Amino acid sequence: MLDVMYFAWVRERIGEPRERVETRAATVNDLVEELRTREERYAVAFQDLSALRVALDQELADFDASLEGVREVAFFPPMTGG
Amino acid sequence: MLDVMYFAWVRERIGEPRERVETRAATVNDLVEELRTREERYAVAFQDLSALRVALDQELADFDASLEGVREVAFFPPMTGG
Amino acid sequence: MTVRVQTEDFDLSAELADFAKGRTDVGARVSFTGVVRDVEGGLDRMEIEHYPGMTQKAIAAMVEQATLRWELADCLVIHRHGPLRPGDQIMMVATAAPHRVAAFESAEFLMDYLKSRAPFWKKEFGADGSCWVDAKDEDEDALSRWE
Amino acid sequence: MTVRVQTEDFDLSAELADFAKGRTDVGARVSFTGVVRDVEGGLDRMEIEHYPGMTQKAIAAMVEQATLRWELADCLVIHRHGPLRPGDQIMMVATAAPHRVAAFESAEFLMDYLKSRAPFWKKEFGADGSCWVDAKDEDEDALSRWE
Repeated sequence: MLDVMYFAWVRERIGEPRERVETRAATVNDLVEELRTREERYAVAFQDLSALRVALDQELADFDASLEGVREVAFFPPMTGG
Repeated sequence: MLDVMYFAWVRERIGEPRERVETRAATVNDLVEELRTREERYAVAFQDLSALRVALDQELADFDASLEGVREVAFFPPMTGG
Repeated sequence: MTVRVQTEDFDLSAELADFAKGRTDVGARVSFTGVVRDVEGGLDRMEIEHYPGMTQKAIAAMVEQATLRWELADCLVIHRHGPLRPGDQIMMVATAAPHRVAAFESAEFLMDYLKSRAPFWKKEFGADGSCWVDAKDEDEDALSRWE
Repeated sequence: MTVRVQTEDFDLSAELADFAKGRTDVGARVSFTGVVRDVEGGLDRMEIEHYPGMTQKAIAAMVEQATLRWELADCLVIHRHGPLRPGDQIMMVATAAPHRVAAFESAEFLMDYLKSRAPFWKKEFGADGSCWVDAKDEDEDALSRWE
């Protein structure tokens, strides 16, 4: 079980800020594939991964990173702080 | 007639902050030569020109600059503002 | 070293009044303040979303990096989230160091990382509707200076 | 654009409180404050001498150069002369610009020029007597960045 969080326009496309996801995905890419096939809104949100960033347990990570031991995954667009 | 001003350790070596100098020196270098031969304190102050800066009418200049039309000459060490 | 993430405004004057004051080993203090701009005159407000669990940690890690890289006497980062109007302060960074180069560079380093690596997202609301502010390539490029 | 050369202290907070405030075209404000350091613990005071007729003009010319080089909404330079104690403020620069890079770079440009081209000379007085502060090669070198 993973806590999956969405921010900014990813959150708007998915339609909710967070959800619990039952998955055996080994990597972030695997998780994205799983979500994409679920519902149209995921397919839309995850259409272009180059426009997305991912954090694992609140640390920036790559899409090929392993999900082993991870409890929280967050998807969001490139950050615009400052 | 020139107003000649001295700052920082140049002022301390010359012993006064400013004086009126009667001269026909064509350039700053000529003026320095003239002053050097006057008295020991000038020779000491102007010993090493690479350690000095000069301003003509309150603008930084080179030692080979012409004194034509100049009213105020200032000698001082490299500046330490900020 | 202080990091604050908050919705409330901050008083730059008050923050700087006591920042690294009275320390005789500090020769230079630099501050940066980011303000909401209304470039085309149509901006009603901006809303800044953030990732509560990650924001504070991410900024603290940047501050930690800065203290490893430069000799810093102190460092302060305040970043707001929530709704903001044109002219409102968004965030501030302050650095104090023995020398000016360290104070300037560390403040720029923090700004560059905050821009592209702190989990904030800006949405602008105007007469023509709303839109998320895109990250700029130049902001991403600015990070290469520190690598 | 404001330049002040004075013996009195200044209130950084008060100066910044109103600096370029309420302008919606200003996204970035940077301030730098220079403070008297007592590195080895033996400094009693510093005296800053300047060239009254030239100082204001020289600094104004630097500010002018900065406004030609960067898009600046405002710029403030205050530099003190006379006797100063460790921990006292020596000077400040503040810049306001649409973007952060212009605000940072113009403040650094002004600092680099003030260090080596504004007619100030510092003399330190301590337990071991007094001495004029030497100009540093690195400060002269810093100017090459802007040529």
